[in-house]
Amino acid sequence: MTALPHGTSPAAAATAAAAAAPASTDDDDALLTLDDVVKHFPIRRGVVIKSEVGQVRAVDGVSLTVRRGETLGLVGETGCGKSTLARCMTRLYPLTSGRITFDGRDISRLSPRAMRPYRRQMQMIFQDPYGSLNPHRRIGSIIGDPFAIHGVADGPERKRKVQELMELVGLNPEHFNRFPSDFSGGQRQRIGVARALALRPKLIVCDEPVSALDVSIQAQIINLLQTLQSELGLTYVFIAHDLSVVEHVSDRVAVMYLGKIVEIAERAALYGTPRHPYTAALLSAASVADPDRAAVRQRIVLHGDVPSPIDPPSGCRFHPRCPKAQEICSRVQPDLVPVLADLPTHVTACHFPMADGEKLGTAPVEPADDRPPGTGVW
Amino acid sequence: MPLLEVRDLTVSFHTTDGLVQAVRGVSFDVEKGHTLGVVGESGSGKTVCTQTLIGLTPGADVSGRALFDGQDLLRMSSAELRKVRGARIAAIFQDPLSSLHPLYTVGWQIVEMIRAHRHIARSAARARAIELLDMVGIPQAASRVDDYPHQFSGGMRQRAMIAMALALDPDLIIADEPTTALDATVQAQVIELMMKLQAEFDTALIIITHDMGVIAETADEVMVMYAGKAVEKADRRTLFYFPHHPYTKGLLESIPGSTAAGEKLRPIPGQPPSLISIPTGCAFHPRCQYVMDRCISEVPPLFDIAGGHTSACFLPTQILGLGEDVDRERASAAAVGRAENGAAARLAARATEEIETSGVHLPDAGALAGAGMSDRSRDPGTSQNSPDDAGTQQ
Amino acid sequence: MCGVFILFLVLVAVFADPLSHLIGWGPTQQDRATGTTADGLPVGPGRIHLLGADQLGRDVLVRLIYGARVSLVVGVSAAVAAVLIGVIIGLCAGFLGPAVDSVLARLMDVVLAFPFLLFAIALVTVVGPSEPLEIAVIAFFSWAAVGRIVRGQTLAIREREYVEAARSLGAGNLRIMVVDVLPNLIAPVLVYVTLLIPISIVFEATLSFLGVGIIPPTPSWGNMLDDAQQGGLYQVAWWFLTFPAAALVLTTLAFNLLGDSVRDALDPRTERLFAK
Amino acid sequence: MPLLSRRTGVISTLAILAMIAAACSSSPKSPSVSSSNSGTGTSSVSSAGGGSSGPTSSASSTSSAQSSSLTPEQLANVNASGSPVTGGTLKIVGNADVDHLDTVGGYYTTTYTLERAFTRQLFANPASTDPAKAISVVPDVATDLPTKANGGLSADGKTYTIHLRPDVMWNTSPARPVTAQDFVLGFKRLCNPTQNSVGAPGYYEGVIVGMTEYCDAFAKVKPDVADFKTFMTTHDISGIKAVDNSTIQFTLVNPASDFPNILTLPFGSAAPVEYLNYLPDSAEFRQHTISDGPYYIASYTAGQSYTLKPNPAWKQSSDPIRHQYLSEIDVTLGPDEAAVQQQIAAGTADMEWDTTVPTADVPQLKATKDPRMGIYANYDTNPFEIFNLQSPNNGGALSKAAVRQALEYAVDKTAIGKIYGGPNLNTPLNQVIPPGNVGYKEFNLYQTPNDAGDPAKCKSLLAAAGYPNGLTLKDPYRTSGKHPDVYQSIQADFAKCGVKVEGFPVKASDFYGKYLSDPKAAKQGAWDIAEPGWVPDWYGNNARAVMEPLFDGRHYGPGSTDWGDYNNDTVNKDIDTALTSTDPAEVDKAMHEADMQVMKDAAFIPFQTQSTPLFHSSRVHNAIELPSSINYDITNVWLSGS
Amino acid sequence: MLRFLIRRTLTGLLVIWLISVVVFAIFFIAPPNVAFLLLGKFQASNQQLVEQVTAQLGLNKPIPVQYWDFLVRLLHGNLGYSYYSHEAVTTLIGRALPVTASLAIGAAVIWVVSGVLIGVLSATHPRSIRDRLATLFALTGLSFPTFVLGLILLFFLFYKLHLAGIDWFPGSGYIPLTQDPWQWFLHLILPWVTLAVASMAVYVRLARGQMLEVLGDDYIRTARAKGLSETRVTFRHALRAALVPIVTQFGIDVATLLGGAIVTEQVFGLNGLGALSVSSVVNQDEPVIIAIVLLAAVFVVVANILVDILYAVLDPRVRLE
Repeated sequence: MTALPHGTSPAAAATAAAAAAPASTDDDDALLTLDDVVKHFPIRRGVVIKSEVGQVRAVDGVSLTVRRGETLGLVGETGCGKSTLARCMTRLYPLTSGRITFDGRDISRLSPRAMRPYRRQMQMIFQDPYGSLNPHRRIGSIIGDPFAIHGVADGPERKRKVQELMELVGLNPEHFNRFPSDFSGGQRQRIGVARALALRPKLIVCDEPVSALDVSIQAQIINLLQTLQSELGLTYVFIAHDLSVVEHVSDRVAVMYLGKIVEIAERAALYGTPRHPYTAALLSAASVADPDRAAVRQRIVLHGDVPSPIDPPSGCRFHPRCPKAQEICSRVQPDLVPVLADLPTHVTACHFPMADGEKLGTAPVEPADDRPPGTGVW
Repeated sequence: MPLLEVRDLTVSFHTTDGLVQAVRGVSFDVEKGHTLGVVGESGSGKTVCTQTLIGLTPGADVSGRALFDGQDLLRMSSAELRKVRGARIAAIFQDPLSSLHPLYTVGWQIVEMIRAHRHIARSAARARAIELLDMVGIPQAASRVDDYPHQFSGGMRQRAMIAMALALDPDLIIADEPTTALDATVQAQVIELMMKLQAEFDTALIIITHDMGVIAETADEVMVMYAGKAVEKADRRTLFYFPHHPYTKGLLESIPGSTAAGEKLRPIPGQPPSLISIPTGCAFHPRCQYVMDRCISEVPPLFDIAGGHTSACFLPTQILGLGEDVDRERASAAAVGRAENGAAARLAARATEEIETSGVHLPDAGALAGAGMSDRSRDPGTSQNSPDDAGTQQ
Repeated sequence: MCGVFILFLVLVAVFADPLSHLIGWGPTQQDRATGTTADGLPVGPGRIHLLGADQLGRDVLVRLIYGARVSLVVGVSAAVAAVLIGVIIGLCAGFLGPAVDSVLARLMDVVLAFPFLLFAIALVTVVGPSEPLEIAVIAFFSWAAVGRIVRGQTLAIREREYVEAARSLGAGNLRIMVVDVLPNLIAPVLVYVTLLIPISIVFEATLSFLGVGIIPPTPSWGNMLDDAQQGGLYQVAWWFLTFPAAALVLTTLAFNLLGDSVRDALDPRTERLFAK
Repeated sequence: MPLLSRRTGVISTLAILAMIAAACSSSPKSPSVSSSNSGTGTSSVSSAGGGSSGPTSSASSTSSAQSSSLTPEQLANVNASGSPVTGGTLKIVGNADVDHLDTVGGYYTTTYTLERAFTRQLFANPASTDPAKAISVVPDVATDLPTKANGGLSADGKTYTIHLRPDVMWNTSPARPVTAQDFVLGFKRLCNPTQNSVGAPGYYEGVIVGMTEYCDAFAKVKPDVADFKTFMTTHDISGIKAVDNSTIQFTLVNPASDFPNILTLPFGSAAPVEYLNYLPDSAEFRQHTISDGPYYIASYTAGQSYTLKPNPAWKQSSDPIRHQYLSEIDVTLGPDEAAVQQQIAAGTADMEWDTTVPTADVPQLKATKDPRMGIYANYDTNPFEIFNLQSPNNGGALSKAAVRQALEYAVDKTAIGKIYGGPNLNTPLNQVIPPGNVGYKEFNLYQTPNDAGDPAKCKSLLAAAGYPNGLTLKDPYRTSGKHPDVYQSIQADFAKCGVKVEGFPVKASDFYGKYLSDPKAAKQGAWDIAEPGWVPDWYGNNARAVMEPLFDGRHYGPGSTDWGDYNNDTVNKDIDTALTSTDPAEVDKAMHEADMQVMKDAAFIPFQTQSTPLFHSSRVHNAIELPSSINYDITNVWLSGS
Repeated sequence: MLRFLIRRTLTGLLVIWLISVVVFAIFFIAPPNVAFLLLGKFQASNQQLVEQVTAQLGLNKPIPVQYWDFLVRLLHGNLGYSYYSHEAVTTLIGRALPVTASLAIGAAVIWVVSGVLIGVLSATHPRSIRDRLATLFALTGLSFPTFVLGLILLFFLFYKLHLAGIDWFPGSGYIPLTQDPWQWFLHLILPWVTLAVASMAVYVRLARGQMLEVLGDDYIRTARAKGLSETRVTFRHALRAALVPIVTQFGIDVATLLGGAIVTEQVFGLNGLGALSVSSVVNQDEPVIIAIVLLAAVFVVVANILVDILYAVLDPRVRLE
């Protein structure tokens, strides 16, 4: 009842911002700041005039800051809203509400035209190495797209620049005229990386860049991204559902659950001492390629499935599945606040954050009988 | 006698692009109640290998032997095989949504399975279906039995698949990437359930996956496949801690967060080969750091490393495990192996050159070694061979 | 095989004049002395008229040759026109968002709900037949089917990541439509054109057959068949039915085969272009 | 001065668009129609010798051949051998339904075939194998033909007094006699202002005193049953009087020698008072027809079938021309020409309804002398070329007789004949008036070898007329049946003469409405030449049905059938003579004179007169063709066993 | 569901309304000379009568007014009267409908059953001889214009057989089912085949394509893994799934049958809706044309709604909203 419509109350947000990521606009350190970003997809029904009968609350009040030069990892399970959040960050989706500040400027309401200069500075790398490259175009032209769109370079100059980029990401520049189908998944992802790099952006949002790749190839791309970051001073938002990949690449990690961020911390802190029960459960569920560790670790098995974002649970959205849930959890939505006063960079949204070394039992509640999202007509 | 004894299984397909050699002489055993993990990257032939056993690869040229409980599955008539399928060997597939018929209720599909093999009344079969769904943890099974697959969540669908697989108390379950499509938390649930039920019913299990994590948690024995061949077989711990084959080693070192990996991942360079044009000799040789002359011309047999541990690599059998020291051992052994020959040396030189031209800016040469190579395994139909590729792949 | 036939057909159509000169009869030349019997029945295949004559004593072979011209011109131009309109409208409907889409989709619904043959006859009857009108009518009733399919594909392509990628690079709608969406439509469009050509040829022949198509004495295969069935003439003059029918069927078959192989080559997924 | 025409309800074989053909042929004035309709050979035509209205056939005297002998086909076809048998069901099969079942509107030949069985008129054409007799006028309900001699016709030739047979009965229950009042009602109904009265009043307005006024008044009545009934029961036509129950008197505006002919048309049928309860030819009317003929309509499903049963009220003694041999007549509609032919040939049906023998089948049937086929002269001129004399195109070239005369030489009449089945089915014609019509006399002002045209002569004459470079002529043609073939043939002929014909297809309704009968279109040069046709509504004494409508230029205006706006005082004078003279010879002479004049002026290029091939099963006996319906007279047919 | 029906009905009405506007627009381009056709050449010279008839038919009013009158009448369920037969348009259509329905239903049964069966058999053995034959058959069938096929069937199966003394197939005509079922059947065989072949070919292709696609789906593998017989896999599992798009297509095809029926009815002399529509077009019998065009459009719209409903019935994943 006390929760404001879109999650974090202004006061809490201010606290969080002050603590976790010092105020956005005047902080040189912050490249991208999200303030209470909300993205709802309306569900319309109607006979002639369509009225909105509901919303998919894909992103429901997210605030975070991406610092220059860092890699912010964003993890969460299918349908938690992380990809939507990525598209909000890059303004591919119009925001329902909230504010996005990029490099000191509010870009949250810019028109597509006004957005164009900023597009040069923020790029995306997509998940599907097959879907993200137009199969009917030559890769030279795909990688040259940014130049063409922004009228940066023409003719031989563009070709030279494209070939430089190809070399940079480890592609043979002579393959300029080939089609994407001539390349393997890993190589295509390199093409995607080259395209994203073309205009020397400050920020690259990587949406599950390696999840479609085989393990050995995945490692190649991760290494490439890391090398490029250190060479070119890039800032990454790295989205993945694979916790070990995120752990490997990120400086800080944010965990999302059902349209909200439940925890943000430095990598070591998050993986070492998760404070949110969901984070803990997620970490414990991740498979470990080590038989001995796998044998000894204690897995917190969550029951039930992620509820529908159309009608998310009241209070803390995790409460129906949370082993620690109490009465208050179903009523009051917790704010994203530091757990320990002395560690302001570790924030979590939980009424009962986990203490050091605390072990979670199995869930006390019966498995929720929720229908999965995505079956409705929307 | 093992429950399933597969010998020299070879499967190939004729396609318009040429002969696809999906499985090339694979042998393995599955003991009653045991779990065999089959691991490999896409296109390694692991799925074809197991689906051939139960006759799900129509149009394939198959040879070899697959004794199941003393009967050769590969020689059975289709009617005989049908009696085995489902009843004695059940299967679970990767994507539970697409593996369940979207237009029939979950219950109907389980009932159909039961009634295909047992002459029992529809009502009895339905009762059994509810019981099974309940057993795999579907809440309110009695009402959910009439739901359609799309009304189930991903985890529940896979539970339903498991219920269906268990319906007739089979001797063997083949689980093909059973958790790949699931989220981490759900994956954990499903694996837990499978392990629990396997123990309960004493069922033998073949788990096929590309995820070393799943293997680490489930398998008793592990078989690593590459380009249609089993390159290494061992029990679980041996494979993870004392791998012999450079491919197994590469696989383990590629995993972020694995014990083997330090700050930097050590990926295997290059791309898996196309099953239409498999490299000569050891199929892994173009990507292998320790390639020797004979690797190019000679197919390495499965060498016995130690009790039940076999590996198809010419490297000395005593070189096992991960880590800097072992790497050095492998490198020097390889250097000896290619000492007097030019071919491997030239290959090595080429690889270095490739690294230098394409990776100037990048210290990690290994990551880019394969950059110039074109991968045909994904799109055999559209691949265009470039001179470079021919060169690197020989 | 079918390509050879179509090439042959094109050559025949292009060189109709010299060919008819070679054969010795003009397309509208009435051989009253030897082309018909005293009772006015056409004379069958023989030395004078290789494939026989029609009811006015005109040479069936020569008329077939000129008929190929009409069929190809009408078939190809109607198909191309229909595909052009269909692609443009389908592309706009699929890409420019729900408002544009609902208007254009409704438009396609309306066109598709027309009993088109009846309507075509009505229109031609009212306006008066002519070749351009025929092409226009065929194109008008064909574009919507193409438009609907293009719209569907555009809607799918719109969701592809490479379109998102282009947006994230700052590309505008027009650029995305032209650079990213259109090339994906080339393959299906090529297929539609090859499949629409035989449909248009048959449509043309049907209109001519119903007497609302090409104006006599210009020969078209539909006209010839119409002549053949008048008064049951074909029953005593089989060549009069057989040859134009064979030309028509072989041509549509050749185009269908061509379309089929183009589709197999470019677009393995089969999609219905037409109800009929 | 309207006349009427009819449709020969023939539909082409397998006519895709059979209905198009139907529509075209139903276009008002006749014939020009149906593709497979065709003419018989010269022999039969010459034997016809032209009918005439009077007892003496003046026309026959002018015909080139006097012989009344019939061709073998015709004789064989009648199948009159043996004595009549009573009973049996005559199965008639055809394609389409009648235009109107009501005699006020029925205009198709098919309608006449049917109406012959259940309606009766004052006079009629008898069924006869003698063509001259077949178009002669004999009493039907009337007791005698009125003449001055028997007092039926007044001295001034304007008043006809006609006595009715006493024992002609309606099949009402109880049966009651047909009275003079019933005939008066029949004429009143002709004026009804619904569109169901097709062309009918035209033959009576302007001829019978008071008819025009009656029709004008009727036209203002609201078209519903009650108002019609009130009007017809309270208003009378001054020129038609029921003197008593069995005597009717007509007063004419001017003497009209063809008045008895006009009265043979079904429009002049008697109508029982019950008909006042229905709108003319409404669906209810069609279900409630009342018969005074030998058969009545026992059941009728529109567009599908008729069943006719013998009328118990009918007495042979009352009917000099009809018989009641059959126990039932079934009409089944739907099959097309080819199927009809097949069914009759197979013996599963007996007679055609609205179709004829498919043209393509005629040569073979004729070659084998199949006794079931007969070929009958139509006495028509169909098609022909008409010139738009007002056309401003080509510098008004068509207004010059010399130009038209040149073009007379261009047409290959043999070629057009072939389109209609060759000499079996038609005969080249070189004058306006075809055989069987008053004034017919063969002559040829523009002879060409074998009637095949003489392009060279045409060309030279055209050059002499001042058009050495030829002309370009607009030719609207209808798209159904043989019309396109005729147009193409003409186009080829004229091309040889250096004249370019630009044809354009037009709708049936537009052919006359927008072109031929629209003076504005004519003046603007929307057309130059056209190929309509003409089937007279009756034969014999019929100046009113041929020469007057086609060439009397005094009434030129919208809807006129003097399509080309031909106007010649000589011709007009001849027409007046023919319409009023009571001397058949004078009528004949005047018409021939007019014919000569029109041909001299080359206002018209005649092509041919056609014949129709009919077919019946071998069960059918006494199959006598009626020229008015171009079909066998079902009231004279009898069936042999089985 | 109800909402869906209401919405679809409303949009359907919109489509139908647009079509009626277009039909009227055509007459606006070239108003028919109906009075002339009705009255004949001679009466047409009688201006008074022409005006009278024109007024009776309401043709003297501006087209928009005529359209309005039409709409008003339509709302009273009155489709008007034919200019020619003066029968109610509903009567005319009622008479023609059984013929077209007989033709269409029979043809549809033939083409769906045989088309789908052939398609299924050919898909279960891709690239086999029978698959190739089926494909060839399909393409050939597709290439036969309806009228050509009709004429050829008539020529060989009616005319040539008839000459040979065999009368298996009547050449044309229609015998009502109620009158003589056997004759009804005989008279319709050739028209059915004529109308069915092209569509059958399409269904062979469609069914084959769908089956090939479905047979590659994972759940078919599951069905086989369950140990089901191949017949059951093919028909119970694969065909069931492949049927959904086929049914959708069928709805569209049935709706557009009128086009094919026009030609077939003409070739075989059947007096159905096709023949009625053509004759009224030629006669410019406006009330009949409009009624038929609208009827056809209603049919299309209704068929589309039915298809959507059927789609939802066949596929539980689809919800009608």
